[in-house]
Amino acid sequence: MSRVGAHRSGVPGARNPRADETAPGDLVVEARDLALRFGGVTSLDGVSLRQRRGEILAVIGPNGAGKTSLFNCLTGAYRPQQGSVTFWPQADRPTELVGRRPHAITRLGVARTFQNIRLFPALSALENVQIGTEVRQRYGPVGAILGLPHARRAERDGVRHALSLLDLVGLSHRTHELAASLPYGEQRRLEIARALGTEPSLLLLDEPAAGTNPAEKQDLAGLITRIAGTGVSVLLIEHDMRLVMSVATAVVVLNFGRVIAHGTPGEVQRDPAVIEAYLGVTDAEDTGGAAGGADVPAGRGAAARKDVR
Amino acid sequence: MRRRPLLGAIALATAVTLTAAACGSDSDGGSSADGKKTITIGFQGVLSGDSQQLGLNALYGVRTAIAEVNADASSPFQLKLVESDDGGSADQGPTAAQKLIDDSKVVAVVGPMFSGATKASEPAYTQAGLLSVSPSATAPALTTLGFKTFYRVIAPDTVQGKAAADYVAAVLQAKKVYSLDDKTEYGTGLSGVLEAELKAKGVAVTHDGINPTKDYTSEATKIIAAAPDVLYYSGYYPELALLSKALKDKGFTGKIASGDGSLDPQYVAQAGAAAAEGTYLTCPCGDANTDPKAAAFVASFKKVNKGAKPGTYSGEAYDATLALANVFKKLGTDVSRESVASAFGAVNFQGITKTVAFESTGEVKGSNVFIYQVKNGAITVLGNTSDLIKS
Amino acid sequence: MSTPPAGPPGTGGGAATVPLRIAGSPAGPAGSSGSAGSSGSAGSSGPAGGPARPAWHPSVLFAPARLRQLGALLLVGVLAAIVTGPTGNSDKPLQAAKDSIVDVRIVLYLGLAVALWVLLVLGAQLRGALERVSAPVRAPVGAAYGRRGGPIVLNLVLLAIAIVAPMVVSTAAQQSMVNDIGIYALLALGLNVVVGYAGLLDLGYIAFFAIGAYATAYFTSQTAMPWHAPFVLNPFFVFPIALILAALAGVILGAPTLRLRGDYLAIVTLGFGEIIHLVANNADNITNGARGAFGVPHLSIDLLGIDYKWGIDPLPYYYLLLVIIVVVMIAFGRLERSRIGRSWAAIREDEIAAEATGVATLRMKLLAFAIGASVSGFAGVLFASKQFFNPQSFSLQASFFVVAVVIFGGMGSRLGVVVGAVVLQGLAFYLRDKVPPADRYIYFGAIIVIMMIFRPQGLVPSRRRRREIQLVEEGIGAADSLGVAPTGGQR
Amino acid sequence: MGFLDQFWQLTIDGLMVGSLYAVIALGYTLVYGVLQLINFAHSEVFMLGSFGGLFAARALLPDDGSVPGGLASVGLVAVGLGVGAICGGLAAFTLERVAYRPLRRRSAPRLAYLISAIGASLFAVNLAGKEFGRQNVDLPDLFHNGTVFTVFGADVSTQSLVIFAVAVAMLIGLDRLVAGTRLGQGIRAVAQDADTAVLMGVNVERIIIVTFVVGGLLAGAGGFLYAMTFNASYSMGFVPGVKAFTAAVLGGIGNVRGAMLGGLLLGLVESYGGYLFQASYKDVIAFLVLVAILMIRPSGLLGERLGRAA
Repeated sequence: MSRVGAHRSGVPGARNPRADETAPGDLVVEARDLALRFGGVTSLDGVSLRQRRGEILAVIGPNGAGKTSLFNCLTGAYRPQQGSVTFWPQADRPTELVGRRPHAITRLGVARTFQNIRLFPALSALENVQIGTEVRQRYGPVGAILGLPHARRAERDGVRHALSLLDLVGLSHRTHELAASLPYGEQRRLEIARALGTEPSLLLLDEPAAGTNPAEKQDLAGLITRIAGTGVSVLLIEHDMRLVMSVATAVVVLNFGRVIAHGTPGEVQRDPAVIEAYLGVTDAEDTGGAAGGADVPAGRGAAARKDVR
Repeated sequence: MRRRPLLGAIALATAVTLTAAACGSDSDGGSSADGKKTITIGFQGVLSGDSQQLGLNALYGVRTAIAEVNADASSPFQLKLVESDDGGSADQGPTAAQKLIDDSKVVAVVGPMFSGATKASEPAYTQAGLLSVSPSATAPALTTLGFKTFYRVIAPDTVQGKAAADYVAAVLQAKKVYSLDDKTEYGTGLSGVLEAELKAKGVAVTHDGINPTKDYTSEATKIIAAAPDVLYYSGYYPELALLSKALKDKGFTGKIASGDGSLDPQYVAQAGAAAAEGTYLTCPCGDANTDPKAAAFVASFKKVNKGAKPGTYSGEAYDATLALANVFKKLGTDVSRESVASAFGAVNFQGITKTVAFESTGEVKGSNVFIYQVKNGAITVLGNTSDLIKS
Repeated sequence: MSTPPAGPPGTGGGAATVPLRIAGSPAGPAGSSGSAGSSGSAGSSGPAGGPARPAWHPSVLFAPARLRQLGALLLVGVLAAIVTGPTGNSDKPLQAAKDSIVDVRIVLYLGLAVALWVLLVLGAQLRGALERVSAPVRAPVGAAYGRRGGPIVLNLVLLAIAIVAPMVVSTAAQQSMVNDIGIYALLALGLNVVVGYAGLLDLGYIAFFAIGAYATAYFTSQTAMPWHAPFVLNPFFVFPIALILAALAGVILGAPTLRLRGDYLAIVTLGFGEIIHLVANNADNITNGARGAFGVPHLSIDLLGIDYKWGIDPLPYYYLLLVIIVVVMIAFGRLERSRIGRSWAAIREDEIAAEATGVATLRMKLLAFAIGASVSGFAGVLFASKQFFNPQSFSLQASFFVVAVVIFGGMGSRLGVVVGAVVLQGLAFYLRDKVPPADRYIYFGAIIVIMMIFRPQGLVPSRRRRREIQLVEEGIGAADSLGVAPTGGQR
Repeated sequence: MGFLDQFWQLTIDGLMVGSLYAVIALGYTLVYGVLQLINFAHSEVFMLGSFGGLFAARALLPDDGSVPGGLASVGLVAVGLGVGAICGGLAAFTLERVAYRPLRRRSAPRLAYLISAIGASLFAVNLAGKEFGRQNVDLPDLFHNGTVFTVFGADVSTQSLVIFAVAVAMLIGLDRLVAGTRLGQGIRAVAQDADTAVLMGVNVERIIIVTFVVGGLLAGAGGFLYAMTFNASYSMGFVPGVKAFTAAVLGGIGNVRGAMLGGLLLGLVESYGGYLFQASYKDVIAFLVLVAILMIRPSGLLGERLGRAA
C-alpha cells in the first residue's frame, strides 16, 4: 500500500483550480476539511469539496473510499468530528449544515437517495412521493382532522406536484402500485422522484445506476440532465464511468477518505493518481469502472444497510 | 398451503371445554324437591385477581350459611345464590352490581366486599332499591355517602383503630409505635385512625407504607432500625406473614400487632409458627376459628367447602347471610326487594362474629373489639379490649 | 403444568448434547408440516410414508409425527380436564389435578382428543375448513375496507348494530358496554395512534387516562379529592382541559424518551405508568390516595334549552361514548390519510429514509404521543364523571389490556381496535356467566393465545399493516420495531 | 438510625433480592437476545418453577415440623433447586411450543407475541391459582437460619448467603455457558444475525428452544430461591417479573452481564430507596433511576447484544 502515501503528499491543500476562481456566491455547497472516524477506522480524512450551483458533480472512488460517508455527513446522518459544510439555499444565505438533523437539512433543500434503495415499501408510488412533497406543507393535525380549506388545498397541491414528478421520472403508469412491487430500475427512479418532491436545490444521488440495465442507464442520464436543467444542483456518486462522463460537469475522486483528484471528467480520467488508485484496487468492479467499462452492479446483499446505520 | 391441524384441535378442544363448562354451571338450581319457596340472594365480591382468596373466604361463608338454611327442615324456604365477580375493583363494580340488579329474583345481596367496589356499586343498588350487606367494607365514609340500601356487618376502621390504639398504649405499654400500612383503602383507613389516636395519647409514631409485594427484607431492616416497641400493620395476612418472617430472621425484639385483615389461621401457616408466635391481632369481631361457640360453624364450613377452613371475612359473610335468612323468615310470604330493604334495618340476630343489629346509618351496632394472640401456633382470643384495658 | 407434547425435554445441560430432532423430523410436534419451513431443516424427508399412500394406511397413521400429534392432543385433553375439574387448595396442591384426571370426565376429554385426531388424520375436508378459519389473515378481509375506511354501507350497518345492540341486552351488559367496551374502545383508538400509526410501544398508556380522571375530580368537585380547584366546572368543560393536560403529559414524557428505541421506550412508558399509578395511590393529601375520588358529578348539559343530566343509567353514557367514538374514528381516519398519517407510515417503514425525506421523525412521534394521550385523557373525564374511581383503575394490567385490545383487533386499523374491544371485553363479559368466576381468566387467557395463533395480525388488520407484514414475509423491507418479529431464520 | 448506620445491612438486603432479579432477568435477556422478543410470560415460568421446587422440598421435609440440618439441608435445597429448575424448563419449553412457535411460523407481528404471552400468562396464573389454591404457600425452613458472619456490623444470614451464593453461581455458570461453549456460540451467532447463523449451519429452531429452556431453568431455580424467603403463590410472578425485566433493560437488554448488573443494581436501589423514602415509593424510585440511566445510556448500562456481551 505504498501508493497511498504517494497520493497523500500532493492532495490535502490542493484546491480545484476552477473552484478557486468561482465567486462564493456561485457555490451551492462547500465542505471544508471533513473528518469522520469510527473508533480506529478513518472514513473521511480532511475532505474538502465545492460545488457550483447548477453543476452536476460526480464523486467517484473505489469501494470504501468514503463516498457514502461524505454523503452522510452532508445530509446530517453522521456528524463529522471535524470540518464544516456550508450550504447556500439561496445565493445570499450561507447555512452551516453540520450539527443539524437530517430532516432539517432536507427542509433547507438538500435531498438524497440511498445506495441500497430505501423506499417505503408498503406505500404506493404516489404516497412515497407525496411524503416528499409534503415536507414543505405546514398544516397540522387540527387542519387535517377538520378538513380546513388550507389543509385541503395543500393536500391537493401535494398530490398534483407528486403526480408531475412521477411523470418526470416516467412512472405515471405506476402511480398506485406498491413501491415494493416496482422493478428495480423503477424503484431507483421513484426514489429520485421522492427526493425531488422535497424541492431541493441540491440533490444527492448515491449510485443511481447500480443494478440498472444499459437502456435504463441511458434514461437515467437523460433524467439527471433534465433535473439539473431545472436548476437543481446534482451531487452524484457513481461507479459507472460512462454515465459519469456523459452527465457530470465536474468530478471529485476520493480514495482512503481523501480527495485525490478533481476537475472535469476528462482531466480526472487522465490523472495518473486516479488511474493508479483504481488499478491498485483489485476489485474487478472498480477497475472496470475506472476503465470506463460497463458497471457491475454492487452486490446488494453486501451493501445492504452499509451506508447508514 | 400450510396445515395447522394441531392448532385447530386446540381450538376445538377449547370450544368443547367451554361448552362443557357452560353446561356444567347451568345444571344447578331449579326448584327444590319439597316444594319450598326459593329465595334468591346475590353475592358480589372479589372472585378474580390478586385478592381472590378474600373473596372466596366470604363466598364460602355465604355458601355455608345457605347450605345450613337449606338443610334445615323447619326453614320455610330454600335459598339460592347468584355470584357476581367485581374483581375488587371500582371499574367492574357497577357491572357486577347491575348483573344482580338485573336478575329480578335477587332480593338481597351479600357484598360488595372492598370499599372501592362498594363506592362504585352502591349508587346502582340505591337506585334499584336492592339491599346490600357488606361483610368486609370498612371505609368509615361508606355510611355517610347517601347509600340508602347499604348495611355492613363489620365495624368501620374508626372503631377498630381506636380500640387498637388504646390497647397498644395501655396494655402493651408502647412508647414508640411503628405504624405500617399496605396502601390499600383498608390499610390507610385503619392506620390513619390508629396513628391519630396514638398521637393523642402521647405515643411516638413512625409511619410507613408498603406496596403489597413480597420482598420485605429491607423494610424489616428499616423497622428494626427504628426500634419500636410495637409494630402495627394495617393490611392483610399474606404480607404480614412475610413481614413477620423477615422480622424474625433479622431478630426483631418488639411486638407485632395487626388488625382484622390478618386474623386468619393462614397467617400462622404462611409465616410459620415460630415467626407468628406472640403476634397480637385486633378485630371488631369474634373469631370463628377460635370461639368455642362457633365450632359448629367451622365444621359445617369445612363440610360445605371441601375441607377449606374459614378465613378472613368468612364469619362476617356467614352472619350476613343468616341475618338475611332471619329477615326472610320474619317476612314470611312477602319477600321482595322493597320489603327486605325496609325490614333489614330492624334485624337483631346473634351471629358468630357479633350481634347483628344496625344503627340507622346502616352501621353495625356495638363496638366490641377483641384482641387475639398467636400462642403455640394458634390464634387464641385474649378478650374484649375494654375489659383488657380495665384489668 | 403439562409436559411438553413430545420430543426430548431438553432440560439441563443435556440440551446441549441431545440433538433436538426438529430439523430432521418431517413434522414437528406442533403438527407443522414440512412446508412451514422449520428453519435449518433441509426438509430431507417428505411427508411420512410419501404422498402416494392413503391417510389411513398404518404407516401413515402411526408415523411418529402422527403419534406425536395424538400425544399432543391427549395432553390437551388432560389439560382440559384439569381446567374444568375441581378447584384445589394449597394444603394438598396436586390433589385437584389428580382428582380431575381420575374423574370419569377424563374419558370424555380423551375420547374427544382421539376423535379429533382421527378427524385430523382422515378429514382433508376438515382441514380445509380449518384452513378457512385460520387463513383469512391474508384473505381479502381487507378488500371490504376500501380506501376510505370501508364502503359506507358496511360502516352504516355496523353503526346501526352499535345503536340497536344495547337495547336488546340486559342493563348489566349495557354497563359492560360502557365501562369495558366503550371506554376501552376509546382508549384503544387513542393507543392505536401511538402503536398502530407511529409504531411506538407504550405500556403506560393508562397513565393519561388517570390524568384525565383526576383532572375531572379536581375541577368538578370540592369534595372528591383533598386537592381541588377553587371553582367548580361542569364536567363538559373539563373535556378540553383534560385533553390538553394529557397531551402535555404525553409531550413531557415523550420529549426526553422518544429517542429511545422500541423496547426501551416500552419499559420507560411502563415505568411512567407505574409512577403515576403509585403517586396517585400514595398522595393521600392530593388525590385522596387509595380511597379514590368519590362524588364527581355526572355529566350534564344545560344549553340552548336542552337540559339533560346523565345518571346511573348506563344507556345515555353509551350513546355519548358511541358518538365520541364515531367522531374520533372519523377524525383519525382523516389524520391517517393526511400528510401526518403518511409521515407516521414512513417512520414505521423506514425511519432513516423518512428522516432523509424531511419528515421530522421526533416531532411526528411526539405528535402521535400527544394525540394518543389526549384521547386517553378524554376517556378519563368520561369515566370519572360516570362513576367512582380509585388508583386501582389505573394499574399496569389495565395498560397491558389496552395494548392487548389494539393488537387483538388489528393495530393500525380503527375499526379493528374497536372490534378488538368489543370481542375481548365481550368475551370477558360472556365468560362471567358461563364459567365459575374464579376460573374466568383461565379460559380468557387460553382464548387469547389461540386467537393470536390463528390471527396474529389481529381481527381486522389495517390494509397498510397487512401489506407491510406481507412484504416482510417476502423478505422485502423491515417494518418498524413493532412490525414483524424476527423469524429466527425462518426464511 | 441514620441511613449510614444501616447502609451495609441495606446493601446486603439489596444484593440478595437483586441477585434474584438478576437470575430472572437472564431469562428475559436471553430470549430477547435471540428473538428480540420480550417474553412477558417468563414471570409465570418463574412462578411454576417456584411451586415445583417448593412442593418437592415440602414432600421431603420431616412431618414433625423440625428443622433439618447438615447434609439433609443441603440435599433439600439441591432437590428444590433441581425440581424448580426442571419445572421452569418444562414450562418455558411448553410456552415456546404453544404460545410462540406457531406465531413464529406465521411471521406474526412482534406485538402479537406480547399478547400471546399475556394470554399464556393469564392462563397459567389462574390455572395455578385454581390448582394450588389462592393462598400463599409457605416453605418451612430447610436449614437453621442464623447469622453466619457480619459485614461492618451488618448481619449476613444463612438464608441470604445461600440465595446469593446459588444465584451468583448460576449467573457465572450461564456466563460461561454463553461465552465458552459451542451452545453459547450458537446462541451468540443467532443473537447477532439469525439469517447468517442459518447460513453457517446453526439450527436456529434448536437454539431458540434451548434458549427458552435455559432461561426457564434459571427462572425455575430462582423461583425456588424466592420461595425460600417469600413463599409461593399463584400471583407471585408479576411483580418480580416486571422488576427483572426492568433490570434486564437497565443493564442493556440482550446482554447477559448487563442483566446481572441491572438486577443487583435494581435490588440495591430499591433497598436504599425504600429506606430513605416511604417504602411504597420504592418502585417509583426504581423506575426513576431506570429512566435516568436510559437518558444517559440509551442502550442500558452495558449496552446491547448478547453476541458481544460475553
